[in-house]
Amino acid sequence: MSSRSDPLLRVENLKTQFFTDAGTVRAVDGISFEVYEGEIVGLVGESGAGKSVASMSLLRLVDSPGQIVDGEITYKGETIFGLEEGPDGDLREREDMLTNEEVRTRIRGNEIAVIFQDPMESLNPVFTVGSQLREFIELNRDLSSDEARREAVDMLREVGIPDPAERYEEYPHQFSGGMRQRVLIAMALACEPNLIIADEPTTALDVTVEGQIIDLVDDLQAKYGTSFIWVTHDMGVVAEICDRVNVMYLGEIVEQAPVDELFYDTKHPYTEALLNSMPRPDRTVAELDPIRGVMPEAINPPAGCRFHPRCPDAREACKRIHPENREVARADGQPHRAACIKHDVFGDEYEESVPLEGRAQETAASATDGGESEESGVESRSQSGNGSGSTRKTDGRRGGDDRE
Amino acid sequence: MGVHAKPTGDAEVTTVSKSSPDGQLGSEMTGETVPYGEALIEVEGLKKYFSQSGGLLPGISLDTNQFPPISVGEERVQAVDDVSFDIRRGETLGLVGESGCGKSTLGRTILRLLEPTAGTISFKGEDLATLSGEDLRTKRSEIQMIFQDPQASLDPRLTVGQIIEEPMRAHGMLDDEGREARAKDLLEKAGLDPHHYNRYPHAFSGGQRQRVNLARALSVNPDFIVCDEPVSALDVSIQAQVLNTMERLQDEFGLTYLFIAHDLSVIRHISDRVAVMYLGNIVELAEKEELFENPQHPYTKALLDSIPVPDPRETGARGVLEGEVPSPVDPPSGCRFRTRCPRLIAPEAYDWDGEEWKRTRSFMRAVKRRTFEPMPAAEIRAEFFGGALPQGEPGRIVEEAIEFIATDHEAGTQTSGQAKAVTDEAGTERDGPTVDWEQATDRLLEAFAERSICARERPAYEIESAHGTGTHFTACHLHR
Amino acid sequence: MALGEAQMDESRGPSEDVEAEYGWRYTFSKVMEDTTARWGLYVVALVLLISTYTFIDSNLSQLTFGAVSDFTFAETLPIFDHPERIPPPGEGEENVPPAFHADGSLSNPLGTDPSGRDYFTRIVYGAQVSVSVGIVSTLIGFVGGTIIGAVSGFYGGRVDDVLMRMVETVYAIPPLILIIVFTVFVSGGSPDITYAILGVGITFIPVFARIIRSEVLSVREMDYIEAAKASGVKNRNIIRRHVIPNSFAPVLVYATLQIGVTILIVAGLSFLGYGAQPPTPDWGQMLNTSHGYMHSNVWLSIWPGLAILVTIMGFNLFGDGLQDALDPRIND
Amino acid sequence: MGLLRYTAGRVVQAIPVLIGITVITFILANLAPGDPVRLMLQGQEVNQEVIARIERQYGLHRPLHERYLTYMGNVLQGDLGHSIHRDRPVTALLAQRAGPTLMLVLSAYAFALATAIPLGIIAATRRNEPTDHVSRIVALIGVSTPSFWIGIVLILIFAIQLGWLPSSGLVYPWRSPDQYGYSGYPELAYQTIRHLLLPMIALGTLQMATLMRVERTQMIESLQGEYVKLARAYGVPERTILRKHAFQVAQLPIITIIGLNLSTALGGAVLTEYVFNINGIGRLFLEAIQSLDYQLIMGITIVIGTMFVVGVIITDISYAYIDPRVTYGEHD
Repeated sequence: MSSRSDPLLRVENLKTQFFTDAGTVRAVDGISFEVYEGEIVGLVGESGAGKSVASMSLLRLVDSPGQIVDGEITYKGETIFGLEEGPDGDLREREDMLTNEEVRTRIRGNEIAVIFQDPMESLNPVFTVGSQLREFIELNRDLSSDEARREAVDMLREVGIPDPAERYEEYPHQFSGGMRQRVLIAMALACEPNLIIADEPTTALDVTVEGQIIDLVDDLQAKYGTSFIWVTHDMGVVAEICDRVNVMYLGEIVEQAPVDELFYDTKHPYTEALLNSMPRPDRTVAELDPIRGVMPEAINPPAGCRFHPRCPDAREACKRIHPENREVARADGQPHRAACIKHDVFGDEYEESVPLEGRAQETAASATDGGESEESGVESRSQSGNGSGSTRKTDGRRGGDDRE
Repeated sequence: MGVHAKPTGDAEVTTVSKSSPDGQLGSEMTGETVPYGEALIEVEGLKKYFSQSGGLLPGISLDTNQFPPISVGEERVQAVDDVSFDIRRGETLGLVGESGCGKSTLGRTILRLLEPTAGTISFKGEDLATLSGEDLRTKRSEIQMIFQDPQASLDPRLTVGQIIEEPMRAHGMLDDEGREARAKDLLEKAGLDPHHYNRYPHAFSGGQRQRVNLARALSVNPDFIVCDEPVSALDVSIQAQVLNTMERLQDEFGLTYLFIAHDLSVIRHISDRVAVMYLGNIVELAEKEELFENPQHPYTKALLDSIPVPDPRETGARGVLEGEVPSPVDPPSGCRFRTRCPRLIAPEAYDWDGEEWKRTRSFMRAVKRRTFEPMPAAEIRAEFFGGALPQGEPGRIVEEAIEFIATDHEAGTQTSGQAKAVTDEAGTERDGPTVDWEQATDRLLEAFAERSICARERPAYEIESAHGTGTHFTACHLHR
Repeated sequence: MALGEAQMDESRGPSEDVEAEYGWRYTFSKVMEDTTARWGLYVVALVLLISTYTFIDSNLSQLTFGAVSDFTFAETLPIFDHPERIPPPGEGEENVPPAFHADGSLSNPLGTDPSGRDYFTRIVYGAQVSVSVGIVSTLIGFVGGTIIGAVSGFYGGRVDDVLMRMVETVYAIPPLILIIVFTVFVSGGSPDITYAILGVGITFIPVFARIIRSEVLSVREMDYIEAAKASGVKNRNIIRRHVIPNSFAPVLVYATLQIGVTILIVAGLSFLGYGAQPPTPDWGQMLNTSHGYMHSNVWLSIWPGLAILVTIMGFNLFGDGLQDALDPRIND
Repeated sequence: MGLLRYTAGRVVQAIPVLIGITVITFILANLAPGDPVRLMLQGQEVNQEVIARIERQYGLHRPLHERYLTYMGNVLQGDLGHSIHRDRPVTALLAQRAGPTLMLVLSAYAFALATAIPLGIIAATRRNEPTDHVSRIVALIGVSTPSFWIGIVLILIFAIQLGWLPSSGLVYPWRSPDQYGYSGYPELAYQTIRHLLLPMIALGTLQMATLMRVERTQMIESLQGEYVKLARAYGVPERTILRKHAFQVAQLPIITIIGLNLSTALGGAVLTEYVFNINGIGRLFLEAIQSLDYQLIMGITIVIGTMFVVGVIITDISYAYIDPRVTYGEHD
């Protein structure tokens, strides 16, 4: 389906940071990925992984005190973000980078549209659903008010809202959760973009409604050929809808693969652990195998591989080496990348180093019960820092939880 | 400094928890009277209705369209309506359903945090529904609850130690020192560092807070714990940690869980038996394997089909369910799922032939939900019935309904006056003859849906299990 | 100088002393972190100090010397004069202008009033009336409001309906008007500061009741209350251990801000002649007197107003700072 | 018709409050210790006969509840009693004085809204910039300053020192220019504005300050809403987001505040009318209090309370008109 010519969107080494009083939060820390025409690319990770910030960075919509500090975002040959080295050695914005006004008029809405997680909060409560839809259509498609209205009604019908002419006049709170999400989908599609960023669009919905929405997106995607970036924490949704998947952990992409390879030929221990820790709807899993500890805060990520404090396969070298995402396999001509030094392409440091102290026993313990391993995760981190930092760590982690 | 869990079944651990000096506590004594596997809780005909109006003058509603504009009479939300089941000692009963189905209300009503409208809740042979005041309060040492939001369920101004000791204090259990020792012991058992006894809840992560909740619930040595979505606020990897701890504690303390969740995967993992709720009713209840592998109720099937499976090679049906959940204020008669049921039973009043009922049913639903645009009668016939209407009486009714919504019917047949008065917007817009969805819907529902057995009788059947030995309850007339 | 929002996002900041997050020391240190709140606290502290001092001073002299004093200890300080004593003719000129005026002198830094009393002393002594009125009547409102509000909020139902209808009714009459009517009628036509305090206090009971009720209502909905109920904790203990501590903080903030409002209203009352009566040195009452001298001596009308402004601003700044410190969410 | 039903509901809900106002007023007026008639005729030498006659005239010998019912019966027929001192019906006196007060309060609101909303929005969009700080300080001073003192200062500056504007009285635009000896309507209009300016600012400053604070907070909150994020993501210009998307939602609490602040505005009108010598209801109230004209006092209290209730109902209805969530039930 995707001719591997030029990608629609190319993201390279994107870094977005939040400058808070407590320090710099490296929410997105050097991620690279592409989106080709007509494909659905997943961006998956737990809360605090930085996936939402990453997706908003693509539209240059990062709220203060956040800022894109490095990297390049190219969309259809246009530079949404790009830096170059100035004469004084400092990084400065490239000349061909779109201005704020250009991003607003040329990119947002008409080229890249978004669907947010919470359909109630996303719709303005004091305007009718129709008028909001019409406004965006008018703005992004150069249609007259009447034409936009007709288009809006048609689009509401297209996303399966019964009686669209009548419901056009209604307010968001008169719609059910599922119907609101349909309205947001209608908004995105009505602007005829080439790429839609869907940020956890089904998380707030019930499972049967989620099913309806996924079906709807599947059908519409086939019909309109729109590309999607699908941000989610749910591996089930990923398996259902994505063509290729990026797994994020603590601001980085740790694995990047076509969906089938990700599930059946998992290359990164985090992905592996995540899959093993999930209860399954399709078969009875007697024992869950939880990941030890919790995700650290992005304000002070662990040195070396960021997953090493929780990784069952971690070795001494993992504390030192910070692996970038490298191609470790190919499937159907598509690369399968992973950021883990246990793969051969990273050399033999891993083979030569010893497993982390006590990792073997603790892994065994965490197989039966994740409790104290969660605790020991905290403790080990504070020990690796300084002795008194324990309370600060816990507090910071709370911040990490809240980020998304 | 990691705390090392003692393996399950460790003799020492068991003695610590069982022999702790809690002589005042009757729970263990009475608990022993119900052997494992026997019903600890029997819920019979439980109802919980909420009256919807509030404010200044409850029960009085204002309607300016009538005279006098004030009327008395309240709308009642039938959150839980006539539910019966039992929970056996030592098991985990999973209660699953979508938001608004009444599962949380059911859990809270069993705990008597809500006043039941009708029915009995027999706990070890004693009816909780009739208890009140001090009797009820003392009973609470035997039944506890774990909440969905680990943050909101812990008072931010108390230390975890105080939080865990509060129930013991309320039931006059142990002295100060004993309580502290037990709280620390419980912290450890729940997978936390006992040194965190003096910390405040906000210093913990979500998973750890849920462990504090567990420790609090266990502090009075209850027999039964209602767990209301205990892991749904947690990240996947933390979920597994907490679930494992809950299972370990269940074995260790001989607990009985009512585990409420919307996540079928979690339910499948933790439950022994599973009850599925829809709109205030339990529609199916069976042992876990039986329910997941051999679901009998159309709603359960739809639910199972809808879950996204974390397996890209699995390409099952999904989103099979149409329409939306009806209002619990005025739920459908008979089977509450019938308005969306893909297998609504044909009304016996008519003779049906082959595909006729299926087509009529989908036409009826399409009209009710207005999922298509008004079009000429011939097109409607072609689209929904392949050109051939059902034989006999049903055919005539369908024809009448088509008359109401077809764009080319002769204006003013039987409906002229009324139809014009309530003209639909869609109709006026296209300058054609008026389109009357409401009349069409009424005609079809009245003739077909309301006459189905599904609308007339409340289903309740027990069938043979294909997996395991237990009984399989299903509320569907297909099994009549 | 950011007014109360020095911290961008509290929830993310590191807190060294986790154990004491909800302690008073912690709150205090949070208030002190904020420049404006700190200044508010300074002003409040200064005004409190002055009023305590003058209170002791005037009462002590009464005790020591029997009759209504014609001597106060403050007079021994070179800048103070007796606040109420009218100097006999000849001693000092009438209506001396402030010190920075050509005709002014440092012995009367703010000049004298038409009766020849030192204005600075009167302004300083005026703090006592304003602050005691502010605090005492707020306390009356606070106590009365807490009882009604807590009962109403926790028990709900009919009790709540009736109480809230009463509260709304009192709410409907502008406080100033209600207080004047109250003061005049209850005092039998001879209003006095005591009646004013009582009137203000009682009038604000409903205001507090509303705030406390809504706080209690929101706390009552919290899961931890349900958790306590499910654990079998007695209602009494739930109120004592959970409801009151958790609804207290916002009410405390509100009370601090309310002191400012109260001072404002009592000033208006005295200005109209229904609060403090002459010769008591009270800012509002002084403005009343000076109203007749607006053309001849502008400064008489300026000083008391500035004193009111600074005092109320102090309470407002402090209250805002307290609010930010106690509840980071409101820290927009 | 959701809105109609909602309106009817609000009116019905207001009935007990209106009844409550009369009860409170009635009780207060009869709280006076001692003989009400002596109180009424305070300071005047009258013989027993006169007192007995007055007592009969007002039915003072009957029990309280009976008197209340009679009074209420009269109130319902639009009769608020008779002022002894002025020997005129209370309603007539009120009708005569209502114009200036309404003019004052409404213009103060107009001034407050016209300044507070733009300033609040600017402060919200330039958060933590100098503009924001300045406007927040202005707001802080505004809520901390007694309105009557602002009036005094304004008079001192603009009337006494600069001599630009008159210091007392109002010119009523509904009278003919000849009554004032003006050349014609343009001059009448000009003079109306000149006279209104200072009292309007004096009364409106507090409203402006409170509204500005609320506007700023609401705009900040609204600008952080998901719907603003969505609008940005669809390329809506920042100007439109501000003026339409964020503003419309931020207005909702403002409307409520306007209604509730009517209480302070009406109370403030008493002081403002006193300072500026305006013959409105506020002055009438003070005069009535002075002479303990208790029929008149009750009448005024009831009318002002009713004004407040009506004002709140009007703002509630406008709220419902703007926010569809009020009239249509939530779907959740």
